[in-house]
Amino acid sequence: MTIGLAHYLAVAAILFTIGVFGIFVNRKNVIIILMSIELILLAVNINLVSFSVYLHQVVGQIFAMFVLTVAAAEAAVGLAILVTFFRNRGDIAVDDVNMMKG
Amino acid sequence: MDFYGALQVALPEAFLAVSALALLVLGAVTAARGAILVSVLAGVALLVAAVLAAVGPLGTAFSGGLVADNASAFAKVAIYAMSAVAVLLGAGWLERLKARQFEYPVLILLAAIGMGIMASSGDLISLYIGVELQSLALYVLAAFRRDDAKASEAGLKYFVLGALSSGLLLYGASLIYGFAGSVKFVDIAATVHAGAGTGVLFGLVFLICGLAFKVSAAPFHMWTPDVYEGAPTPVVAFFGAAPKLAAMVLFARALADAFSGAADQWRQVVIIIALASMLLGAFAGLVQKNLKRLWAYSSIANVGYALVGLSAGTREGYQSMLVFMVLYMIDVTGFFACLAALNRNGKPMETIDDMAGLMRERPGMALAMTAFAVSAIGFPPFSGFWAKFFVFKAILAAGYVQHALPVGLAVSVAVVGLVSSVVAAFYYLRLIKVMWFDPAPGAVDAAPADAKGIAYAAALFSFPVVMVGLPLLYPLAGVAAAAFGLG
Amino acid sequence: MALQAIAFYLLAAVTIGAGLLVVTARNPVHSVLFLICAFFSAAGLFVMLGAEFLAMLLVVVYVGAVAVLFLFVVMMLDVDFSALRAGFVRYLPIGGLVALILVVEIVAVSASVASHGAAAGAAVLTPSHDITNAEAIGRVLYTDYVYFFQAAGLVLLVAMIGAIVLTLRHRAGVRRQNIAAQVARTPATGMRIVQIKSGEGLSE
Amino acid sequence: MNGILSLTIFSPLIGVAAILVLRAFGAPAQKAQTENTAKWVALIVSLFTLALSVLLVAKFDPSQSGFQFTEDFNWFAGIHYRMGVDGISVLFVLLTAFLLPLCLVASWRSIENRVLEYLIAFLVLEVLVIGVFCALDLIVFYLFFEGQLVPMFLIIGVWGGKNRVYAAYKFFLYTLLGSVLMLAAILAMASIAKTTSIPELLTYHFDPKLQILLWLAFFASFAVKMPMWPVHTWLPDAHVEAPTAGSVILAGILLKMGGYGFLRFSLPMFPDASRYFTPLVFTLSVIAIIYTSLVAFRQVDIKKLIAYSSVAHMGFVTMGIFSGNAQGVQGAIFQMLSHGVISGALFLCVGVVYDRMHTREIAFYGGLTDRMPWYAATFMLFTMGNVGLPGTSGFVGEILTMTGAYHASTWTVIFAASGVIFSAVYALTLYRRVMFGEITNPKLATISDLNWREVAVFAPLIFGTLWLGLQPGVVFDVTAASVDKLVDAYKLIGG
Amino acid sequence: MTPQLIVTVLVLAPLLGAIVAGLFGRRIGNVASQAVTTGLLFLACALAWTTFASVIWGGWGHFTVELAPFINVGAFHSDWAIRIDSLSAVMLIVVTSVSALVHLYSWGYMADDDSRPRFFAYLSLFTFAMLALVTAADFMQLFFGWEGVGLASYLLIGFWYKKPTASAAAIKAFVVNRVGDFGFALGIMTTFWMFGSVRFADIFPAVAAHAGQTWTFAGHYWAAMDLACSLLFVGAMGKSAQFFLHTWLPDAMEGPTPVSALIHAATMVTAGVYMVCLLSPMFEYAPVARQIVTGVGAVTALFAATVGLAQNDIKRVIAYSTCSQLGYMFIAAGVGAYQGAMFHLFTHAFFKALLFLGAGSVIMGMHHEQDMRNMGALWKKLPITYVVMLIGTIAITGVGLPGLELGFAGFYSKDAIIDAAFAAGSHNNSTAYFAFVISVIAAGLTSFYSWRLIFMTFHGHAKWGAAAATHGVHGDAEPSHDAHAHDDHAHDDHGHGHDHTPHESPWVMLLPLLALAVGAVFAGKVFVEQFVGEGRAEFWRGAIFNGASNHVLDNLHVLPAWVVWAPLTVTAIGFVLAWYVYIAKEGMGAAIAARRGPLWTFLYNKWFFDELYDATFVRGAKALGDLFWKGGDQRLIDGLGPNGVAAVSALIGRRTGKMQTGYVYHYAFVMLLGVAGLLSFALYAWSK
Repeated sequence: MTIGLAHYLAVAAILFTIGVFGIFVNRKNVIIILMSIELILLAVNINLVSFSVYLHQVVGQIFAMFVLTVAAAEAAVGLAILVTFFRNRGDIAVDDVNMMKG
Repeated sequence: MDFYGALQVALPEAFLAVSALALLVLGAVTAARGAILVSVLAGVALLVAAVLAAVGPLGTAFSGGLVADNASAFAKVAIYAMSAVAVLLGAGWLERLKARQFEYPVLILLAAIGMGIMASSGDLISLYIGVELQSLALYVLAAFRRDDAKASEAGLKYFVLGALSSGLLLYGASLIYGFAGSVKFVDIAATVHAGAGTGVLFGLVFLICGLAFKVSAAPFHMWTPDVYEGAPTPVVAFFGAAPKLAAMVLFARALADAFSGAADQWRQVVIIIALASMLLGAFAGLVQKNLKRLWAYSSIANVGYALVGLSAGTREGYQSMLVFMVLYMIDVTGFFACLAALNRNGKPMETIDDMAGLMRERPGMALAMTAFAVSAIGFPPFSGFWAKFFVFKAILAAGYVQHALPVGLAVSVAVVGLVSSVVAAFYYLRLIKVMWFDPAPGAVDAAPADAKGIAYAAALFSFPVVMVGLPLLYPLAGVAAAAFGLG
Repeated sequence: MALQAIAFYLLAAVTIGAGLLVVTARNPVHSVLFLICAFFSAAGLFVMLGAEFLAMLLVVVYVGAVAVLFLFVVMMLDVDFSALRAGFVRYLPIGGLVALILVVEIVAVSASVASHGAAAGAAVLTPSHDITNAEAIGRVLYTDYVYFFQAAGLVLLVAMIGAIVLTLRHRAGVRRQNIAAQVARTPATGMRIVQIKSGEGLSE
Repeated sequence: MNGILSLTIFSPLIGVAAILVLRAFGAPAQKAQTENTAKWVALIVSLFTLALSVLLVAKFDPSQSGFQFTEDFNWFAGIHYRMGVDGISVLFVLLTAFLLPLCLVASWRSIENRVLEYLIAFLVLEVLVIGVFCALDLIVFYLFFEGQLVPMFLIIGVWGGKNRVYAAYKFFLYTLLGSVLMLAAILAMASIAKTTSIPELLTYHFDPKLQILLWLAFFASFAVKMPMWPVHTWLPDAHVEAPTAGSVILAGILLKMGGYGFLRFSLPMFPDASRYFTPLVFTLSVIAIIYTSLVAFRQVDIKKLIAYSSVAHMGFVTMGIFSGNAQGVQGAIFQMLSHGVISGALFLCVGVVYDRMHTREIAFYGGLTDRMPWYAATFMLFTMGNVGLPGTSGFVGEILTMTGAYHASTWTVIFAASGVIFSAVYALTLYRRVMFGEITNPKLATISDLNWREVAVFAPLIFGTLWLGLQPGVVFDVTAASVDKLVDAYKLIGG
Repeated sequence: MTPQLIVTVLVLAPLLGAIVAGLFGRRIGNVASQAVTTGLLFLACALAWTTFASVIWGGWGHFTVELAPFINVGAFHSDWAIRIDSLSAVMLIVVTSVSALVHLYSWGYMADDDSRPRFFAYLSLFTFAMLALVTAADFMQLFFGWEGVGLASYLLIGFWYKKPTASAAAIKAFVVNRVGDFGFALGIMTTFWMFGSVRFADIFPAVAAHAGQTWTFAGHYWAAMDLACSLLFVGAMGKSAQFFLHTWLPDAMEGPTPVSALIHAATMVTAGVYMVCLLSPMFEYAPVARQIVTGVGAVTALFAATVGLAQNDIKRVIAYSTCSQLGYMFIAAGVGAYQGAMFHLFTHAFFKALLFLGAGSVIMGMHHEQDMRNMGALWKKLPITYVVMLIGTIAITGVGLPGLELGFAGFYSKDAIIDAAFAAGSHNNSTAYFAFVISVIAAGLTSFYSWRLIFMTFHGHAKWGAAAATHGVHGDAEPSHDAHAHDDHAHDDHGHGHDHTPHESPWVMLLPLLALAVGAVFAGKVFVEQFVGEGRAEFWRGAIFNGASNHVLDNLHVLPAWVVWAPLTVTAIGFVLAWYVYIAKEGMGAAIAARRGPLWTFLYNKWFFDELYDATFVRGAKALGDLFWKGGDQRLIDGLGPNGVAAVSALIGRRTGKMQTGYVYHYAFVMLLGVAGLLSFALYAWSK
């Protein structure tokens, strides 16, 4: 029973779905959503790295590196926005984020 | 290509990056006092970059990651120019808010760099980096008025959904990479031509979904109305214009350069998205009261039209899409400039009812807004008409002449699109009606010169300048479209 | 090989389980911790794949920076975490269904990519090559992708500016010592002479 | 004579420019004076346009069937500014230029607010309408055709009656829906035929199956514009709410663009489809004639009644056009011109009493003949024209369209001819209820007869009605060559 | 003056008068207007007689003056023209003579009206239209005149526009005529497509060649000639108030009496007869159409005569009489005796105009009282009127001695028709035989109602004056049903109060009466040979066409004696009956009326035609109009169309708006739905 590319991809796929799932079933607070996004990016990274390895290229890993970088930046910006939101509203419950609709 | 040559190809962005850093330093040193100076310099830098993009050498650099061709030159000129307008509009706005923040122009500069990268992206990595650079800057800009609850909510929504869409896009990119064994569009194109498997097409769907979010096409449009409503008006003016063009060009590039072999497949998806956008934009706009939301739905519908041009998958279609986007950008910027200029008792006029009697109070502004509304209806001879005209002509020609897609499909798309434009006409008419027919509830504050100037210029462009401008724009767009990897 | 399989399944299970807990944990602090756990396991997977540099990066960047940032924000924002809002269950069935469809589709497609894509049938690179993983990455990153490397730097710059713009506050109420102002103080500005009528007092 | 056509089309813009200058430099204090000047400017400019169009007709060579005074300017991307007139279109130019000054004079006093905008709207409208009739390029045609919606929308909406907003929307959206379908067809034609030049397209033969689609798309637009049953309901509302002059333009000219479109596009470009759809058109025409006549009979609003009668009269036009023979087509053209004069005049007649009493309710009036004999005579003449009495222009069109269609479909004409009976019923009943009897409403006791301004408006219309009625040849001489060419070509295909 | 100029002046003179009086009447005054119009009419009359004499006996022959082109579209070519032949010449004198006399008469009759210029303008306009009609050289001008007289009739019936009944009657006249014109127009179209022309000069010579042509319609092949002629005859039915389309004529009596005399007795209503005669070349080849003509004529003759029996309004009696006489004319035309029809038209013009104008004189004398039940014993008060009315009555009843060939005008023409019907009927033409029987019966009825009129009006006891002021005298006082018989308008001018004694009319009115009386007496004797006798070929010179097999007029001389005597006999019976009921047993008529028997009610209510039409057409049109308007336009078309679409759009908009909940997880969910959907679509579509 060899562990092959497909195994890694499957893990990534499940992780991706969990991340996605986390975004839209979450009611608690926005931070969880941000974490879900991190999970998605992690899934992508697993994908990229495993492809890279099995393709005998490093481009995939470089791509993953960029993704990591951007993920960090995203986390920073996301948390910054979250902080301003919290300052304005005093809460970060997802259900409260609906001043604008229709 | 040596490094020097590669830098030359990347010169506009490189110049902007250096400018951004320099202005950041300048801003940090001079603080509030230098905000205006930073704005002006940022505008100048953008214009210089536009010139550089127009005259700079063509070619590819960084192992195909960066492509400077006619299409990117065309797009960059437009993007940088519109960004410059946004800087101007924002500077005046910040000045009036007494919030002289030099970060605003710098962020626009950075976003512009991201858009430049998008416009000349040649592989999946540059695609991603460009998108993210632009998006992150926009997230921040959306929440720029941090004391405003609506703005931060807008920023939050934009960010969350944007990040999700980035995830989708990335996941698609990873699948494509895995399938094609390369991130370069040329290699992908070769693989796809050899035979597109389900995997790569699946990746393509993810990619399309991610890009559709960036252009706010249905069903990835949900952020648009809320963000448009919540974000500061000058920021929306920026959002509505340049990033859309950049995303559309990127969209076109990805589909044409990398996936021209699977045109029949992606065309179906793009058509679905286009139809959904046109219909949703038309119908959902009907019940809107807030003009910014209204224009958000309008932008959804308009993106649908642009996607129609894209879905034609022909050179004419791409050309029409470019023309459409440029004309649309001018309209939308002008419209939001109007909104930015209009205040009643110091409060921004944002609902349709606020515009009551504007024709008596501010005939110039009302005429400009009428021009934008009429243009948005797609009414001849205003620019909006020409935009739609070429798009639908392209899709029909693709069906009837090039036989790129089934005739019935082409006709259905055109008819649905045109009919939805009639539905949408209703809400534009309502704006005209309110401005022209209804009595004014009170005096309107004097309009600031910068916003007024932009509004008037854009209105004049939508008619009659377009009659002169179009014969110049159209062939240029044709040259640009020829650069895409379609025949 | 069996060992490798066991390691893989263990790591994969932990990753997925931690991921699930991230989104379902009641306490966000726990979520962050589970996130860290997921990252660690993923890093393990990377190591198994032979991408040591990425694995290290993942631990350093994510666990070291991002996760801590999360933790910091979670702690900083004084939210009442105990209130689990209703509605979670209501949306669970449909959400679950969509998730299920998605996961089935994605797994199917991933399998198809694995079996038909460019990497089909390839084996994991054996680490017998001359250059290390980090070196290989570095060679490509600083040549072919140097431009985007710089651009990634700009992304971080944007994040920095954004964070500052959005969160840095010049508090109006904070009293800071202004030496120049203190020095420039004169009797004229420092005191005021008032005439007080009898029976009225000072109103201030 | 090069450029005379463009000069004619765009000459009203001189007035627009002048009024804008007036607006920019006129002192706000002397608003009334500025407005008065602007009215004169507009009138003089519109008379100038009229003079130009008379010159155009005078220089027109009726013996030629082709397009004359043609202009061609290659704009870009294969879009040409092509202009020219033939026998079918030249008279519509004249009709437009003829009605416009009358409209301006008719609204001299009745429009009190936003006078300058009003004048501009009318002058712009004139440009666009004349442009429609002169356009020799599909796209240019569409530009002008569609362009009218906005000024008309504003005319109804800004200067209209109580329910003006609803009417304006209805007008705009109805028409827009029709014309976007036409736009789709135009685009398809441009793609397939690789040209948008009307003269070239006239000789291009589209695939019959394609013709069906194209025909339907054009039909959607023209049928709404005509308007044909059952897409006519915008018209009564628009008419009722529009100011008098707006109604005149609407009924007098804008409706004609539908018929003109049928003649210019549907018949010659899609002959197979036209033949195929002739029964449909006939059926709709007949329904329009009978149905709307009966509806007109029951109206309580004068304008609405006349509006419905317009729909009925347009039924004759469509019937005549699709009969596909010289009598029918000539009759249809004539009917359009005649209806332009008569219905315009009838709306002006309504305007006369509306200006005085500010109501259009039939029941309000009665016995006006006693106080307003000259008005009674004028109204009677146009009523008779509406009824289609021989000697007025209304007759010639009706009898010719019916004669033409009789050959094509006897049934159709039997029903259509019954419309002639109904027209007498509703028109005379209206006249009776408004004009005859004793004056019972005390408010009418002091109503005054036509003033000189109104006489000046009506005189040319009276002349036109009678002249066309007694000497219809003046029209046929101009149109004959072009119509014969059209009909001959139509007959050749499928015979 | 050349003949062309003469006839041109003749036709246009009345138009000139109409224009002058109509446009400038108020400026130049009443008398001037009257003088101009009347003068021009007398000029026209003189020219008409000149023309007539020159055409018949002089050397003018038949000719056409083409004045200007009218409609010229391809083969559809018509001109403004004046066609002069024997037929039109006869009509010219009838029209201009009666019109001139009526103009003159109106000086007196309308003396108290304050819109006299308008009245005279209308009269002259009518005359012009009628002249245009009779001199038309093609169908278009014929139609022009046809509708032109309709317009003038409408205007004149509604002359007293303040009177609601008058304007209602005017509309009725116009609309019913339009129904006829509907058929007429269709007939013209059929003719045009048969012959490729609308000009008589093109059509008539080609009739024989097109005789067998067919017309496809409703899946059948119809004999085109029969179809065309039948449709054209519908026009004639409308104008000549034939059965089904007769209802307007009695109501038209709302107009001033001179109008009734001119239009609704002597000229316009005969246009239908004239048209059938003019188109004799076509009708000769349309046997079915001729059967229809005969049948309709016969039914009308009987119907109108029966209704005439029970009417009380003096003008209505004469109106129904007119209707009936027109029926006779159509019988003649239908059986092929066009000359007979024209002859009766000619003589009828004199005595019917006479009767109407006489009735006008009576009405005037009675201060605008039209109800015969309020008259009686007037012969002493109005002697001249009485005499001329008597002459008219004798003429209309056709009194004369068949053996001696001596009698009043009506005798010659009416007997010619009855005889022609018998002659045609004896040749296996059952319709004609039916017509013959009817015409004999109707002759008796004519006699009865005509004498009833004389007796009720001029004889018996006076029911006017102080004694009659109380309504007790009205033995059979009708409920308000007949109230409209009064000339209401005049009440203001001379109210009943100030002078209740009937008086003889002024000479300006009596002179035309006398002139017409002369015609009523002698017109028959003088012209019988030319019109229907041996001289007819010489007289008509082909203006009327008789087919090769048409020998009706030749057979008039070989009739059985009982046929010849039958009309006189029934006339005598009618007279005696009338005398018995209204003189011998005065009050018997009133008693019959008071009993309200079913037959009387049926006749009194004119066979309930008005009620029938009101219930079907008028109410039907109103109901349909409402249905189409409220149900069709507002509910169905607007409801499903613009308003419905707008509502649905707004609903969709609201629903879509609701989807935009503002919750970020919803948004994400929608996005993922989109992704899942598109992925599924892709899997489905691309795996094929």
